[in-house]
Amino acid sequence: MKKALALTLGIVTSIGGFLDMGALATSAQAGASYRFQLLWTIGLATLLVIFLVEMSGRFAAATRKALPDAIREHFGFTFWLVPFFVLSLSHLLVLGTEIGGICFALHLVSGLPTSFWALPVGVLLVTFLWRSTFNTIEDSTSLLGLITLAFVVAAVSHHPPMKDLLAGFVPTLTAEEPLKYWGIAVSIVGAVLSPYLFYFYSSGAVEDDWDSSFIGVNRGIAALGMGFGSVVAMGALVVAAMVLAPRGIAMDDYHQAALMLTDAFPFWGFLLFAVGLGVACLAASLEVALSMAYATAQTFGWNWGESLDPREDARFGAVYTGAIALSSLIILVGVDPLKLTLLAMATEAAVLPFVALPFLILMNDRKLLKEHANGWISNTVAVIVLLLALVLTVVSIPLALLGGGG
Amino acid sequence: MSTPKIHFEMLLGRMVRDPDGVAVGRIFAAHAEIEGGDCVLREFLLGPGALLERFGFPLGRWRPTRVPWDLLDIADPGHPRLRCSAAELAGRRP
Amino acid sequence: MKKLDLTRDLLDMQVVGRDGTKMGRVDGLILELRGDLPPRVDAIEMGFAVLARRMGPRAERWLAKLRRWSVRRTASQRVPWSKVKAIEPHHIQIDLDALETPAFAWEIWLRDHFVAPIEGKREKSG
Amino acid sequence: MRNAFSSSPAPSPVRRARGGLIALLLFLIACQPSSPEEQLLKTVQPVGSWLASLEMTGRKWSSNSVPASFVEAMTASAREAIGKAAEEAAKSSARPGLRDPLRALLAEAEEAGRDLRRAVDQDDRAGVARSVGRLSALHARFEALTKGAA
Repeated sequence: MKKALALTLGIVTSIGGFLDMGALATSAQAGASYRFQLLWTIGLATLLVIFLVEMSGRFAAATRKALPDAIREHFGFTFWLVPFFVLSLSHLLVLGTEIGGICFALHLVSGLPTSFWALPVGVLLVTFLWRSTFNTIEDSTSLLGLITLAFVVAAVSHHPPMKDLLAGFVPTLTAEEPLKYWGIAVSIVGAVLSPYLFYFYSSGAVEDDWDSSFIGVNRGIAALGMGFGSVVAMGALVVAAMVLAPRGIAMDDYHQAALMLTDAFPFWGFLLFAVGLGVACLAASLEVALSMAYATAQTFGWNWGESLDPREDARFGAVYTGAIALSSLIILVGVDPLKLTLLAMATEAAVLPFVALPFLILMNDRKLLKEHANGWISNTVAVIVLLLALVLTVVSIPLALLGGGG
Repeated sequence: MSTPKIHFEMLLGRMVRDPDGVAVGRIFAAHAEIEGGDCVLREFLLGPGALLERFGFPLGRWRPTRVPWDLLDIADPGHPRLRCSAAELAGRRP
Repeated sequence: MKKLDLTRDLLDMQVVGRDGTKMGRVDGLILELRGDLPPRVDAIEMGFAVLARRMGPRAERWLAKLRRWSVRRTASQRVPWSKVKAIEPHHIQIDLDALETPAFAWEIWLRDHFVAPIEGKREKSG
Repeated sequence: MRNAFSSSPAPSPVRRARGGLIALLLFLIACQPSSPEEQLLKTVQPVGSWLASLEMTGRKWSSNSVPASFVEAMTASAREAIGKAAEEAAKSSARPGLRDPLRALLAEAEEAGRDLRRAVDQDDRAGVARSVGRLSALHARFEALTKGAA
């Protein structure tokens, strides 16, 4: 039973990590500008992310250690210092975009400016994190997250042409405006392969105290959880392709995305979009804030754990509180959410190698993982991710600035 | 208790040179043994091989250079010196 | 006779106090040079000062400046080897109470000045 | 992009590579729109999407799918974007045959957006229907104009 419930960790990781502001925005942008042509990027990203999540879960279950913990321990402080620093910076940017997403959702329903909501949202997030245990966060967000299935329902109700749909899973190398095309492709992969996903998932597995008996379940959870996120992201892409593209609406601004669901659900569509976006971003903000606290506490060996009372791990609590405060500030000063999203995703893609390489090495440490160390399949995927990550690092920032921006 | 004390972590990554200044390799690991409650240092591991071993990576042809504790002068952690020549050390190894 | 890899099994490992609280990490190791006898681990060191030293002299000076604002009595703490009870693959057990060590000064400070005021006397449920 | 060209004494190969790549991309971008005409078309390109968005927003408001506050927000960001394009167009040195009709169209577009906003504020459904029609006509004209020139 406990093992069945463990699925919520997969779902919440997926909702927060997969369906964050970035993934939804880029999927919608892809659909609006290139109809189904970019579906393959979501497919590819999903495949990779499933493998990576499975690995981080397997690692946590086999060693009872979360990733940042093991990396510091294994590679020593001086090795870990730079990646840790860079990752924390990108975490702050990402947290900013997620908080921005919540604020934008509230702006849609309330009509009040986005920046107005920055402070209330920040306070709400902190109180939620303080008051709740890890399990309550898991259960509530994974339950709320089901709302995002509205994108899938809408996509189906539009009866997208199957032929084009399937063709979309084959990479198109000759698209008009190739710079924009690849810019979006890179952003999608970058948005999905977020480093914090693996920190959060592995730390979560430790919080739910998994042991090696979870390794089998972990596979299913990784596949189902990430699959869930992937399907919703594809749903968003398809809806954008069916609703925005034919009208010649490209996504230059989040407001245009807000119209997506109004064809499928004339009355509820607008609200559903706002709530779906809000929930996804809420889950993501919690996830990023927590994984930042996890990474910091584990790096310095402090007490950590969302299930502990803040009194028992005050420093842990202080980290996520500070992170949320800083990131809310970014929104408060009124940075354009879409630009912030693209920048954040670029930095995420840029830091991916810092995570991928130590990860790959750790997963092959037989002294540590014994029979649970990586097999050749996982290693092949990990190597692919690493190579991809290196490419992303080189191209993500310029492409995001020049192409992805549209 | 006038015995000198040094910071082990400051040794890591330092280049070991022999009396003639010939570079032998960087220190990346050290093996110790627990005897009678004490943790006693036995040997230092130098070179890329040592790093690979520390990361638990399949070693392949990269083997660490092993230096027994008594052949390495670490009184100045910044500049660890070999007590014998690099050649002798190479000769010692099986 | 148990073999140890100082970098793998000791340095940077999680340190766990008597009551099971995570106290910090093995940021440094003090070796005692005993002339004709092999060097011996004299103590494990924890604290930002030790980390700063590992980062290099500049970082060390920088931290020394920051220390002015620290609530900790000492920026580093030495735990004599005799206090190390067990070296496990997962953590290192030491025979000290976390709350009595400087390692926890910040934790306690934050608890009193930051958590307590906001939390009030709330009793946690679940 | 300063970070890429950061003047550290000895840039690592990776840094240099990234710097070079950005330089290349910038170069590509810089000389993509060669003639002033193409430059103009590129700057006004988003306007089509904005006209379409305004039209859709209007229709959706009429069918009670979106609140008035949303129309307000949408028209605001649309006007901003169209206004920016108009400024660029004014500066453009493209041939008058293309530039002047475009500028006229942009001016009309801004006005149409304002009308939509006003009509919604006054809850004037007939007015909204009118500006929706006008917006779709504008969109068609815009497409014809830009496609014809390209």
